[in-house]
This record gives sequence, structure tokens and C-alpha cells, in this order.
Amino acid sequence: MTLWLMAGLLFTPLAWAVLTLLTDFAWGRVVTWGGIVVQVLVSLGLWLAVSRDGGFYYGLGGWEAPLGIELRVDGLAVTFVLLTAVVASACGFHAGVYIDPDKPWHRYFWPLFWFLWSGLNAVWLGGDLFNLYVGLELISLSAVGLVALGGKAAALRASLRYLLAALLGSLAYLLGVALIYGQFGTLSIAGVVFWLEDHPVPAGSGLALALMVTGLALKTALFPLHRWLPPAHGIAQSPVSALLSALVVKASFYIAARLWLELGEPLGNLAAAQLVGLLGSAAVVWGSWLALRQSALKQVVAYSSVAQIGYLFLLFPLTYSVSESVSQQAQQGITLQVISHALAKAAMFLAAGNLILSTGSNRVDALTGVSRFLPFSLFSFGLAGVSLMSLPPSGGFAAKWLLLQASLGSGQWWWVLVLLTGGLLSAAYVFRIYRASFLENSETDEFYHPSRSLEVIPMVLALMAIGLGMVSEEVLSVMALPFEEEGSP
Amino acid sequence: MTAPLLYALAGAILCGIGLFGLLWLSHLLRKLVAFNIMGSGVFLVLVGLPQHQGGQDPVPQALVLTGIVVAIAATALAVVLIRRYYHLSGLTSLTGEPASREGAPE
Amino acid sequence: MIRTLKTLAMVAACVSFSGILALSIWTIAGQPAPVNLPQLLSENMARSGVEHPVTAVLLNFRSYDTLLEIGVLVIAGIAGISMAKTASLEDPELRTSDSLLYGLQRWFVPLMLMLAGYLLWAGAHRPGGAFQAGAVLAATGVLMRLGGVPMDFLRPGLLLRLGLVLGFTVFLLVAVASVIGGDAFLAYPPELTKPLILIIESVLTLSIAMVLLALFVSAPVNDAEDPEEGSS
Amino acid sequence: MTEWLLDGLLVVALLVTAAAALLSRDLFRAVVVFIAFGLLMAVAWVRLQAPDIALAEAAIGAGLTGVLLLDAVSHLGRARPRGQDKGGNGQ
Repeated sequence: MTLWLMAGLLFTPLAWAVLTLLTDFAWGRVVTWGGIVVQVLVSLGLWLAVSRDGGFYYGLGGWEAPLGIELRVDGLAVTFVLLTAVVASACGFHAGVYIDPDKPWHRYFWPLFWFLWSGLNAVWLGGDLFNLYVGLELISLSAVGLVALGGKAAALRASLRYLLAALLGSLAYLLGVALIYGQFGTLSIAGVVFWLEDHPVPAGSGLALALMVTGLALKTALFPLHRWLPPAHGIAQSPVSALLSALVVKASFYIAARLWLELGEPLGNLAAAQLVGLLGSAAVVWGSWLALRQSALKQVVAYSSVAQIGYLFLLFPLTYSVSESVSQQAQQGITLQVISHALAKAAMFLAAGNLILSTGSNRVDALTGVSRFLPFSLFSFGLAGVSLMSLPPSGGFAAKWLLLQASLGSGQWWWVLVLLTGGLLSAAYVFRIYRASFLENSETDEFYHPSRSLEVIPMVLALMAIGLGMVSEEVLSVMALPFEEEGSP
Repeated sequence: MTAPLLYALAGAILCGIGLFGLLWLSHLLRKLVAFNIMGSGVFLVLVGLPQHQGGQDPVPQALVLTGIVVAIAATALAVVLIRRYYHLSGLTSLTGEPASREGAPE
Repeated sequence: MIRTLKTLAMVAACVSFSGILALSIWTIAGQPAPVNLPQLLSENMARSGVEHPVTAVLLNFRSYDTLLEIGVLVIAGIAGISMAKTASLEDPELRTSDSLLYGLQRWFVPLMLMLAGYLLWAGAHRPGGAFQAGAVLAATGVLMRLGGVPMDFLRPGLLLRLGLVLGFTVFLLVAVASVIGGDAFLAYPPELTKPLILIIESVLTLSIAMVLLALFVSAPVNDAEDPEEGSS
Repeated sequence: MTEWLLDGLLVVALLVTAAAALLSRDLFRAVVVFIAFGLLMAVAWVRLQAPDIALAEAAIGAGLTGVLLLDAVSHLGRARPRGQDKGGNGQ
């Protein structure tokens, strides 16, 4: 059964990609909506299977590592697979209504969407360094293609900048992989960890980890390497922006986090961990500050992503040479932060798309009076904002609470300041949008009403982001499951 | 010192050259050339380093073949984007108008 | 003055990057690798179905990489043709009447087609294979294109899209067939390994050539454009 | 000894062509130098006992990439862009 689920997970998104490429936009939408149902069921099935039986290694082609490629199917991976299924299907349904079917190039939206999804699954499950590189390229190129779709000059400019940043990041990562292979003779992460367990750390391998993490940080848009993100996420169509902010940047962060948790202790050092944490804090403050000053609605949301990504990198100092329980708390906090930000930011971008559709403008000050016409979308936007501000009972609050405890538990109280400042600043930029939309303006009374289904989707996502705080125990318990070491690492 | 190690070290220098080009040059096609040079450097490290002691190693060679195909895919896509961008805006770099909106140094 | 200083700083940064990297490579090269993958590979070569180790790694041991990599290629192709909105194939500038090119084309095209076929066939037991053959095939196409051969199949249409995904689809079907047979994803049945790899290689060659050609052809642009959302 | 000389010369040539491809003032010449760099890389792969990569590098790295870039350079040099709309500002 599990074998079937795995095959379904790996095979079907690629199959939908092929099918949708061969059809036009309308038929592609039918295929996609059918495919989404299958994909969600498969992801849910795998999640249930793993939460019942524990994780396992899956050797592709029947070959075990180090000769073949092994996938690591554990609680964290299937949680993210399920998260991807939820967010991507929301974006897929939204896009089916939102995107103009009459533009001939929009038929290419669906195949790119499915390739993106399959790349994400490949990254969550990947246990092989080079395979992860290919998965990252799959994600990057399809994301660039999605941003560039339509081919206006500004979109091309953003996508070119995105492409160059992504390529440079991939090369840095690949260089690190090359050093690891030269050092250990294997590409399997588990193999490297297994060998390091009972051997002294060989000289010269710190650079490999540093290169990989730097490359991935560039792809995740960690401050000060973040400058490609706001144009790309701001200019893309709203469902695409939602996908990019919610999932794509998380993929590269996920690899960096996995590498750090497995190899950080032997190969890293304290200064590097603190430096990464410091950059993350700078991202929180600087990103929020810039979000406050943007005049375009989607730029506000995009800069808010830069800030929220900053929190994720607190993982590095909070798990380096601390006690097991503190490290566990930090990991759980970061996982919740990834999930809640993915849900909240997808909701926010989709709601922002509805607002833009309604007012016909991307400017914040064009929102005046929209509260009368689109209260539902505005409310979704605000609910998602509650999670970003990390007010209880949202998922964002649960995440920051764990991070707070981890900071105090490890004696690194300075991160607490970052958590507080970030929360206050995010409250400021969310309220700024609200203030604009509640201003009354007698001049503009013409608002376009998007279809009801467009308004429901961000609301569902935002409610999930809020509700996450109440079920965080259950979500986190799947991650802590025992891992069956049946495959030879 | 063996021949593969020599090539691996050359790869390291090529990485530096490519990195410089990618960061410093502004013309998009030149950036693309720099990307390809840096890629070649990475590939040399990937094959040269393990072959220093083990002799011919087909695994990294296969990886490099994969990498070359990924690189040409990215390059070809970038060329399409650059040509269209130039066609629409008349610009060959990302540094001209429109200016960045956040005032941080380039 | 400032620019010179910045250039110098950048040069220094890149030189030190190279230096640290080279130092690290030198250090790593001095220690033996704990896992001997080439030996493991040669022990398993008999089960791979082909005699050439690189082909065995690409299409059997690490076939998932190759599958995803063809996906990357297809993505680039899709993104490329999404930019080529209408047929730009009638671009008169491309019909060069260069006699040199014409001569080149008359002699080279058949030769290159033969070379591509040879590379594909050779891949099973000596250097060569789908990528090289596909690249040569694409180069042939580029040459013909520059010579003014219209090549209608590159018009953005169903035929082009079929060609783009043909290799990928066959690869995917083989991969999933093994699951239906009760094995892991991408595991070939032992007795069919060799013919399956050959089939995959042949269709991959065609698809790789198609994608690269499509990207070459879609590079010329036209005036169609679309306002992005929310532009005020 | 001759082998070392060959390898050494090849490496030097690689580095020089790489630097020249980036620093050349004329874009067309830069791309031609880059194609030469690709061909040298193919020779380097032969020296590294990697004939497969050598074939791929000659066909893809030097051949196709070169043609793509040359085509783009001639386009960017020749065609006059349609509009000077500064590409919008993405606001």
C-alpha cells in the first residue's frame, strides 16, 4: 500500500503536468481540479500511513544508497507534503477562476504549476544531495516560468533577476555537494551522518556546509540576499505569488535546515550559527520596516515574506550546542512557523489578488472604501495578518511561543527582542492596509465583484492558519514519530 | 599532485572568475556567460576531486552530464527572457531604470 | 574613484573565495574517501543491463535524477514557447541565402544525423548516449533552421507540445509500470532492462532535440503583450 | 613530463579564455572566446578520462550555447527595440 502511495506521490504530478500541457486552458483546469483531488488524497494517505507505522527509506529503482537514490519518508517530510497539497490545491482552485482563460499563453500555467508541485514533493522527500539539486532546479525554473508568464517587461525583469539569483544559489549549493562527495565519497545525507557518528570530523569539510547553506539562503532570500524576492513575488499573478511565498522559498530553507540539523553540530561553529541568526533578525526588522513603507499592496505582502523568512533562520543559533529539549523546542517552533506562514501568506496573497481585482489597482491608497464592497476578502486578509502578528490563538503565536521558550532556555535572550519587534512591526503594516480600506471615499463607487469562490479560498486558508495554534500538539506529534531504520543509510 | 587535482584547483579559480562576472558585470548576456563559466568550474571540482585518488569515477561524470543539461536549459530560457526583455524595454541590464525602491546599496 | 575601489574590493573578495576553495580542495584531496562508490558500481554493473558505466548510472542507478532533469528541460521549453506567442517562423531575416551556409547544410546535415544515430547506438557500451545524440540532433536542426528550412512542426501547437513531452512521457510510463508490477518506482524488470533503457534513450534523444530547438526558435520575439495585473 | 606540460598549458589556457570572455569589451568577441573556452573544456574532460562529458561539452557547452548566445548578441546589436517604455516599474 505504501509503495502505491509513494508511486502516486512521485508519478501523478508529473502525469498531470504532461496531460495539462497537451490540452488548452479550460481542459487543463478540469484535469487539474481532478488531479488536485487525487493528489490531496494520496498525500493524506501517506501522512496517515506514516503517522501509523513510522517513517522509512524508499530506494528508487530498487537501488539502495549510496549507489541509488533513497528518499527519506519521515514525519516532517510527510507533514510538508500534506501542507503542499493543501496550499497548492487552494492556489490551483483560485487560479482556475482568477486567471483569464482567453489569453493563449495561460494554458502553460497548468503544466508549470504541476511541475512546481512535483519538484516540491521531490525536495521534501529527498535524501540525496544531488537529487535535491535537481529538485531545486525543477522548482526554480518552473517558478521563473510562472513569474514570466505573460511576458510584460516588468515581469521579465523580475523573473530574470529571480532566475540569476536562483542559478547562483544552485551553483553554490552544487559546489558544496562536490566538496562533500570528494570528502565522503557518497551523496546520501544519511550516509555522511552515519560515517560521522563514529569518526573524527575530517578537516576542510566546514566550507562545504557553508557553501551549501549560503546558496540555499540566497534562494530563500535571507537578508541581505533578499533583493530579488519582492519584485518577483510582487509582480506575479496572485495565485503564483501565493505559491512562491508560501512554498517555494520554504523548499530551499527546508534543505538548509535539514543539513544544519544533521551536519551542523560536527561541521558548523558557534560564530556561523550566531551570524545566521543575526541576519535572520535583521531580515525581520528590515523586511517589516520596508513593508510598512511600500505603496503597492502586493509589495507590502512580499516584504512581509522577507521578514517572516527571517524568523526561520533563528533555527540555526537555537539548535547549535544547546540541550536536546531546547533544540527540540526550536525545531518545533520553526516547523510551526513554516506551516503557519505558508497558510497565512497564501491566504494574504490570494485575498490581495481579490482586492486588486476589485479595485483595479495595486496601490494601497486605492483601497479606500473597499471595506464596504469586499468585507469578506478584507477579513481573510486580516485573519492571516493575525497569524503573522503572532497573536493567540493563531499558529504564528504557537510558533513564536516555542521560539521564545527555546531562546530563554538556551540563555540567548536577545532573540526575544527580535520576536517582539517583529510582531509589533507586522501589526503596523497590517493595520496600515486596514486603515486605507476603511477610509470613506465618495468619489469611487465602482468596484468589480469577484466571484464568491475566489473569496472563500483565502478565508479557508486564513482560518486554518488561526486554527493551527489549537491543534499544534497533534501536528507536532507526527514529527516526533520513531523512524524505522530499515534502509541502509 | 595529480592531473585531476590540478583540474579541480583550476575549477576553483574558474568558480572565482565566474562569481566575479556574475556579480560585477551588468550586461545580462555577460552574466550568462559568467554563469556558464562558474558552472564549468563547479563541474571540474565535482569530477576532479574524487578522481584524484580513486581513478576514473563514473558517478560524478554522470552527475556532470545531468548538470550540463540543466545548465543549457537554464541558459536557453534566460536567452529567451533576455531577448524579449530587450525587445520590450530596450535595456540589456537590470541596473538601469526603473531604479530600486528601497535605497539599499546595489 | 569609488567605482575603482569597489572593483578592487570585488576582485579581492573573489580571489579570496577562490583561495579558500582551493585550500579546502587541497585539504580534502589529502584524505581518502570512506565510501568507494566506483567499486560498488562495478560490482553491480552486471545487474544494470548496459555495459557503459556512465549510462548505467544515468538510466538505471540514478534514473530518478535523469527523469527530473528531463522535467527541467521540458519546463524550460514550456516557459520558452509561452513567450513565443504567435508563429515567428516567417521571420524573413532568418532565411539567409548565404552560399557557405547552404553548402554546409548540404554536406553537414546528413553527416550530423548519422553522428546522432551513432552516438545513440554507442551509448550502451561506450561513450555516447541520449544527451549527446540529442544535442547533435538539435544542432542539426539549428543549422537547417538557419539555412531557411521552415520546419512547420516547431510552430507552437499540439505537435510541438507532443514532441516536447514524448520522451518524458515514455520514461514516466516505464517508471510507473514497474510499480504496477509490484516493484519500486523506476525499477526495471531484470529481463527487460536493456530494451527498456534503449527505448527510453531513443525517445529522450528526440525530446531533448525538440526542446533545445524549440527554445532556439522561440527566442525571436514579436509585439504581443499583456498588461500584468494591478498595473496602475 | 609532456603530459604535465599539456595539462599545465590547458589549465592556463582555460583560465585565460575564461577571463577574456568576461573582460572583452566587444560582446561578440566575448562570446567567440567563450566558445573557445567550451572547446578547451572538452579537451580537459578528455584529459580527465571523461569522454562522455567531452562529447556533451563539445555539442552542448560550446556548440549550442555558443549558437544561442551568438544569435542573441546579433539580435541585441541589430534590432532596434520597439518601445522605450522603461519596462514599467512594477508598482
